[in-house]
Amino acid sequence: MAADASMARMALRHRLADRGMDRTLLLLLPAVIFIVALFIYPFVYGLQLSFQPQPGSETVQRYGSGPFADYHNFFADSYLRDTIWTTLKLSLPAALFNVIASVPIAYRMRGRFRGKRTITTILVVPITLGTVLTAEGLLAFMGPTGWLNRLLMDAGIADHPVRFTHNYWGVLFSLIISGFPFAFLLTLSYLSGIDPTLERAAATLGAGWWQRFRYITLPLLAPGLGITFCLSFVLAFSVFPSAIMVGDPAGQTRVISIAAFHAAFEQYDYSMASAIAMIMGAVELIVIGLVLGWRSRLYRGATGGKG
Amino acid sequence: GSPSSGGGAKDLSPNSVPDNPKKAVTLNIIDVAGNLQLTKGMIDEFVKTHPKVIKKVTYTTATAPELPGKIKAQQSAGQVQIGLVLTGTDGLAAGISQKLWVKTDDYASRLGNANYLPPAAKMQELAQGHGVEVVYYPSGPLIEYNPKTVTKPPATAQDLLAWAKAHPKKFQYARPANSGPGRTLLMGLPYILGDSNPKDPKAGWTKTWAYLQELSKYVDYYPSKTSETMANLANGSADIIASTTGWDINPRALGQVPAGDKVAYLKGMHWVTDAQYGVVPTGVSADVLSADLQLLKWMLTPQQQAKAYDTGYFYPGPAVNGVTVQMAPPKSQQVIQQFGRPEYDQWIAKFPKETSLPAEQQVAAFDQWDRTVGSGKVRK
Amino acid sequence: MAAVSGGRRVTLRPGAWLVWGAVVFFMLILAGVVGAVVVDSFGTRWFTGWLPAGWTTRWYGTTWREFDLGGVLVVTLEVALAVVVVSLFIGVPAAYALARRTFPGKRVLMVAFLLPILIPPITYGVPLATVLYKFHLAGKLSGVILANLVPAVPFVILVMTPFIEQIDPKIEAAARMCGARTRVIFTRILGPLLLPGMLAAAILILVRTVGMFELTFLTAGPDSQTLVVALYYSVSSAGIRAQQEIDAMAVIYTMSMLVLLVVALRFVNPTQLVTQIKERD
Amino acid sequence: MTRPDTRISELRLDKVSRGFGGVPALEGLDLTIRGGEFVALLGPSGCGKSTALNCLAGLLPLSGGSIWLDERRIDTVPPEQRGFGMVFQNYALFPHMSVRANIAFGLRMASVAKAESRRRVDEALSLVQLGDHAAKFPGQLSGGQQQRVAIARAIVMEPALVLMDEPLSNLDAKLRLEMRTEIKRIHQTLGLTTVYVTHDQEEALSLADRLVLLRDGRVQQVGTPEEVYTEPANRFVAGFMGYRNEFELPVTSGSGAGAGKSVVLGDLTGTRREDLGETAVAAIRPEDFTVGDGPNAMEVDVEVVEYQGREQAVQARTAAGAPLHLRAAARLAPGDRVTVSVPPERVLVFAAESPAAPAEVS
Amino acid sequence: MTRPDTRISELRLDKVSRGFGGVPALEGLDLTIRGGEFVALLGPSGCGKSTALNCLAGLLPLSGGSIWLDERRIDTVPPEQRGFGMVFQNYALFPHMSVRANIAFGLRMASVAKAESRRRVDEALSLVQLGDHAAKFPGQLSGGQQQRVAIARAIVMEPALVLMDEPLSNLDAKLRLEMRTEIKRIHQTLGLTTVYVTHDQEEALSLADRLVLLRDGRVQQVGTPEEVYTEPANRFVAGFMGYRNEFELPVTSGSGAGAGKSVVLGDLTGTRREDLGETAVAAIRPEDFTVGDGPNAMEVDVEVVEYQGREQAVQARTAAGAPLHLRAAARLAPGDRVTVSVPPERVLVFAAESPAAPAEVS
Ligand SMILES: Nc1ncnc2c1ncn2[C@@H]1O[C@H](COP(=O)(O)OP(=O)(O)OP(=O)(O)O)[C@@H](O)[C@H]1O
Ligand SMILES: Nc1ncnc2c1ncn2[C@@H]1O[C@H](COP(=O)(O)OP(=O)(O)OP(=O)(O)O)[C@@H](O)[C@H]1O
Ligand SMILES: NCCCCNCCCN
Ligand SMILES: [Mg+2]
Ligand SMILES: [Mg+2]
Repeated sequence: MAADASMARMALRHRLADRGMDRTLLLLLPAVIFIVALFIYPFVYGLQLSFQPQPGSETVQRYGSGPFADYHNFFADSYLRDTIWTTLKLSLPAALFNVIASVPIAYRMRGRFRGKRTITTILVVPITLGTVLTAEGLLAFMGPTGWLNRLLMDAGIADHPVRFTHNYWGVLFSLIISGFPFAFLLTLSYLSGIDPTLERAAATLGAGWWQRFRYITLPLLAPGLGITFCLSFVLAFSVFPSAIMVGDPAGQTRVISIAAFHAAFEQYDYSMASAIAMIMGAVELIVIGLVLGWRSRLYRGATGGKG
Repeated sequence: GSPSSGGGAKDLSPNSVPDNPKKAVTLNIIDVAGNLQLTKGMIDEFVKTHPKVIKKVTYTTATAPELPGKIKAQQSAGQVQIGLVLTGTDGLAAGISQKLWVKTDDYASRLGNANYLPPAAKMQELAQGHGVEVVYYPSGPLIEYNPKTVTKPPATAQDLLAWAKAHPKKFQYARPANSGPGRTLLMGLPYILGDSNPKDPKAGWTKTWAYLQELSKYVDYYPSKTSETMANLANGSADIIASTTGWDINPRALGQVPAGDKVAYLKGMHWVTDAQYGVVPTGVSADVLSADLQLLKWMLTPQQQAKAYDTGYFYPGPAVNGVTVQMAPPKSQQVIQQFGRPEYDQWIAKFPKETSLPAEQQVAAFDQWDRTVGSGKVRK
Repeated sequence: MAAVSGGRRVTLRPGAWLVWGAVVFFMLILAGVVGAVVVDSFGTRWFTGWLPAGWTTRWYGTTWREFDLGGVLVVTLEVALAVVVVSLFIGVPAAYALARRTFPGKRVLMVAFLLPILIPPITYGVPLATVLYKFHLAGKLSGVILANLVPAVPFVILVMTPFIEQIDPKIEAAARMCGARTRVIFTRILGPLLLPGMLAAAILILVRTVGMFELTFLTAGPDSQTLVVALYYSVSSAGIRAQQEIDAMAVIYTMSMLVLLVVALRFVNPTQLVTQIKERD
Repeated sequence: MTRPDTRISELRLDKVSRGFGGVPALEGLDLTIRGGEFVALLGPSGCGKSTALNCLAGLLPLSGGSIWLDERRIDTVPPEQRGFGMVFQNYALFPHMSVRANIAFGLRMASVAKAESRRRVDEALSLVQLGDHAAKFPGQLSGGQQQRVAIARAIVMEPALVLMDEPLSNLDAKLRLEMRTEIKRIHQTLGLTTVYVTHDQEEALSLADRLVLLRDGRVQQVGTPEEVYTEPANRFVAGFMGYRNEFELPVTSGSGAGAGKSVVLGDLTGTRREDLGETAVAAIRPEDFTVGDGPNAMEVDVEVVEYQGREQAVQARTAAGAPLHLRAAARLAPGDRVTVSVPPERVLVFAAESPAAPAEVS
Repeated sequence: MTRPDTRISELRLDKVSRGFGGVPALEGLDLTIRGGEFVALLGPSGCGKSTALNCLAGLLPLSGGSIWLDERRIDTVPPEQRGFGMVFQNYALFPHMSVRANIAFGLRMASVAKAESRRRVDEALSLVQLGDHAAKFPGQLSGGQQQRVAIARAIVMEPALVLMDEPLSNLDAKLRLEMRTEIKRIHQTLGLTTVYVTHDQEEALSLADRLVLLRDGRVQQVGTPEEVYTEPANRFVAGFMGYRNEFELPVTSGSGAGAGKSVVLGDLTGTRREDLGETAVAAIRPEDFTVGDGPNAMEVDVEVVEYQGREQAVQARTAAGAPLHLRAAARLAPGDRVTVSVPPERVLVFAAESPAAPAEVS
């Protein structure tokens, strides 16, 4: 009997193992407990708050107090709805640029050469700047009386100051300055895991540097790049301080977090703010879902060589 | 978001609050208005002279918008750690509407009679009994200009518009929601332009909105903080900006703006006054509340109020009667002597004083400004 | 692969010129941006012209005193290091399980791990703070650390998963055959192999934590403010503040992060990995 | 080296199976290994040898069956608790550790004292002749050197059971011989039970107490080297054990179950190994032919001659046109016509339908 | 398959050297390879064989010397422009590509038409017997299967020069024999010039036109298989080529430069291969001994007997106590005392100071 029971347990174990469930999954436990304890409850709270429009708020005046009134309001009001597009217009190019630009630079940084560590450090330094210094620096450096405009005017390239700040470009620059090192650091690290022997093998098969990159390195790097893009995108999508400080927060760079901030902290309409935040999350989730869906179709596994 | 049904914040009844704390308290003060610049001296002196009431203060600074969330979190958890909040009208109003503050009026007898200046007394009414005004100033709207480029400053609103048209991008004010001078201009214009109801931004500000939209055509952009307009004035990107008494004196004293820059007012000027308050979150212990009350009372004595002259930050500053510059600390006197403007006393006496809009109308005005002026800006 | 062909001659192809050109351009812009702030923070006043009218260090003194930056820096450092260490401890094992196994419900779990990164803290910050206050964790260092862990742990998981996928499981198998238990595999085998990834994740979390305003603000007590709260305050509070003071504070902020970064990079080179040993000269 | 305290008395594999995505790589492997025995797994590439080792080691969960160690079921015990040692086919060295650290790793895991560990590592290093390379990293070693590190890493632990997956495949003949002797010596002095995968017949024959022949994940024959070599169970085993020449011919006499061992196929007389049908297959090793007249004599035309030192590998063709491989000490040249012969007891006759050594390994 | 259009007429290595961190791995390699030639590099593990191949392929920059292809200097040409094919010792398969895509990679790089490419890949696949595994990824293959993919990937390109680094090390005897034949066939039909690294003497002897013996990065001997096998240049080569028995003895007669080939050392008569000093070393292959009386007869005690199929590998000890390896067809058992003999022409005598095969490979 006992043997039978233990046999059944074993069989179950075999079946579970076949489906990938074994003791390794215990490693997920701390993270799961942590997330459940400290995130799920607050998140659910925020979620349900978004379905309870604030009495007396504009939403309620216009669309009643149904559970979706705040969402309705958001999508009905172009002033709010357009922030999605405004934000995507900033965050997608910024994230794409950061990821795409870091690949060739990281690619060049492989192998050993003098000054490599210094260049790496310098390239990574901007992540320490913080939004404030970046914004103040952009305003001071690229502002109408900043060094850059002075240079342009002294050099006769421009006859009056060029506007680099307080518009779309200002925010994009700041997203690049703060986002590039981030993407670069990740890309560089992911790249370092790829066995250089594979490229050598490709070289003996007649692949030039571009082909080696295109067919060997890039596909092996792609899963990492997918994640890098997602994280860069999320950072850029939630752009807030720089959209205000170096952007045009009432117009071109009225991003979605400004709308959320406005709802929460200027109108004190927390349920509207929650709804906007949920919409933010949903938009990001869609973009990330697309990327991760694509990623799941890629090869993911050891890139250390020997098959 | 914030839990609405926290309920942890125990309401004290006035009887349960002792005159003196049973034990000297540690008071955590949070400043969301830059108020400590004016009142820190008062508080420190209180602590020094009343060790049995407050054994130690900690200061935290923050911005007003995020404050209610933090207070609510503490209140919902029944763990209120903030003993006193120093705030402007924004934080005050947010807290009132969300029922965060102790009703100080219940303790009026302990606070004594504050003997406020008349316009300050009006500002105290905004607190609806849930806070104590500690400093006051008449604010603006004023225009500040660079005399090198603006030889004859506009004297009327129409002059200003014409000047802006003639000098595109050279007039500037910051987004009202983020800027004292910006919002003072917004709230002052209905008086200057003679709008039908200066207290009703939605229905009564027809002229103001039309004026601002017209003006907007010649405005380059709206900075998100006042100091940027100041910097632009200093570096020549702007020649006229919106200002207030404090924003005129203090930045010149700090060297942010050339000392020689001048101010002017527009015809039909009404002061739109401003004030800052001390408020107490509900849920604090009886001892802390007791200490708060003693402290607030102390801060409203004329000797302490004189410290509010500061370096012109909130010029003049004191909220109560009988405080003169001569009572202020010497450093204060010296700065006001050097960067103050004698005409201010005249102007303050001369022009009518109006309280700023109640919070709800302010929010509505800001929202309308954002939608119709800020974002409606024609791109050039 | 200049290294392969360039045994004796160092040649740069157009592609290389382009890349290095872009790098230099980026660095110049960066120097301008940083330089402008640094110069201003040391200037007496700088209305117009290439340089300020005079030089001073007074702004550093005033901000330092006003915000008690000494204490704030210590807190910032403590919070940042604690968050980095704890999030790695929780996140890396989880990333391992996600990288090595496919199991039912994995997708749901992935989304659950993604959400804290996606959803702005506006939504969950206050209820989170309430929970922490309830358990008497907030209002002090522990609360700030726990709150900051909420986005940090998922971040580690997301960054580390591809790294772990890159490592050949055979190497782990070999370690197991030598009698290494899971813990040892993490510390002695995966740890060193994942070092570049963990370093990258650590740096990024450090940066995000030090820069995380909302959650820190909501859960901090008077003795547990971090630099960013002071910095945001100095930037966006009501009131008048000398621009140079803000710049000085921004420089202090950056310098402290820079010190952490450089220290980190001294100890571990992000480009170093196993395979680099194979990069024969 | 000291004898490890734990010895195995018996290791039993009971219908061990393992598939990959539904395709079986190992099917119902039944095998009992006695303590101290040296078992070699043999079989064509892809037949499941590494899979079997990995299952034994606990690195691959079984999809069926069980493994018993001294009557304790161990197939669910995690690998690090089984206390086995393994040499991986691809070495799987720790890339971030020096050679010395790689070898010392297991000792460190077992908390062996510093000095003792040092001594044992030094011993292992000199055993695999890598003393000079102790400080190098795996990436700086040649293929053979890496392989030797892998051997040293497993052996230094003196585990009760050692699993070796083609441990000598990248070594030169001379070194291989030396290492082989060492492995044998260690096996004998320490009494380590060993399961050894090799593609080298000679290695298998000389090292192992028993051979296990696998094909497509199924056992074909288990036996002592001599049994497998001289009495292959079927045509596949014969082919694999070097009976390179196969002649499919009709059975002339001696077929049938009750008949004696001797069987005649056309003009070949051989020894029957199975029940036969109408036609049968005669399998002969190249080295069993002798040049010159004798039993089963036939005339062949020499086609290709390969130099192989003392001997030549010769490819010839019979009068009937069938290719024939033989080894010859005499100097032959392409075009020569010679008579070769082979004793009937060296002509093994299998049923034709018995599976041939697979032409296509699957 | 079609013949590639570019044929090599001569590849010349001129003092090619390569070191790692100051330690030389290859020193002054001079070698001229004729078009179509099959050259095998032999030598103990770590002697620099892979290094030499990598230098030839252009994967390792030289630290000295030059490489000339038909009078064009190519050592600075990047590997992808040399048009050489290479089978890596550790395969270096692309982990993210299927077996088919791995093999097709080079053709894709050369922009070979789809259909043609498909055909050639199919051919290569069946050559290495992996038709059934075309859709698998390297991580799903057994060791030997991976190795075969590596071979197919290089060979499908029909490159003018193929470099193979132990391409058959993980294959079983039967398959190795088949693959060996295939490699030989491809080499001959396409006239591919081949440089081949192997540790398998038999493979080297049977495949190569010429052998290059390396030791510690230096060439020891270059010659045809027969030359190297029968006339090893020194004691090291002899040891490496299977002269396992070495007896160091005083020279009794026949030393000196002018003397004839015959030399007597104690009671052994042998053939001199070098100028000798006072003492010399006699090297004898195990298989050159015969059991029974004859020239150079000696009595030995059998100590260890290894079963090796038709023959036995026997370890014995001479009366003088020296160990002696021999192979015997007769059945011997440990403890037997037998007389063995060896013809003098199979006893090669080298100077004692001539370097022995290294005990410690460095
Ligand atoms: N990157 C490196 N750094 C340092 N030493 C190295 C490096 N690569 C190889 N070596 C050393 O160079 C020598 C020659 O190595 P190589 O790989 O050419 O040997 P090999 O003849 O191919 O040996 P095997 O038959 O074992 O593969 C070895 O001693 C090896 O340790
Ligand atoms: N992860 C995997 N996924 C799918 N098939 C696999 C996987 N691993 C191994 N196989 C298949 O299982 C079979 C047995 O593989 P195994 O590695 O055991 O062979 P082997 O006998 O060790 O061969 P070799 O001598 O070539 O190393 C092979 O056909 C192989 O292709
Ligand atoms: N994700 C938004 C970051 C918001 C930072 N808030 C600072 C507010 C200062 N008023
Ligand atoms: Mg295998
Ligand atoms: Mg090698």
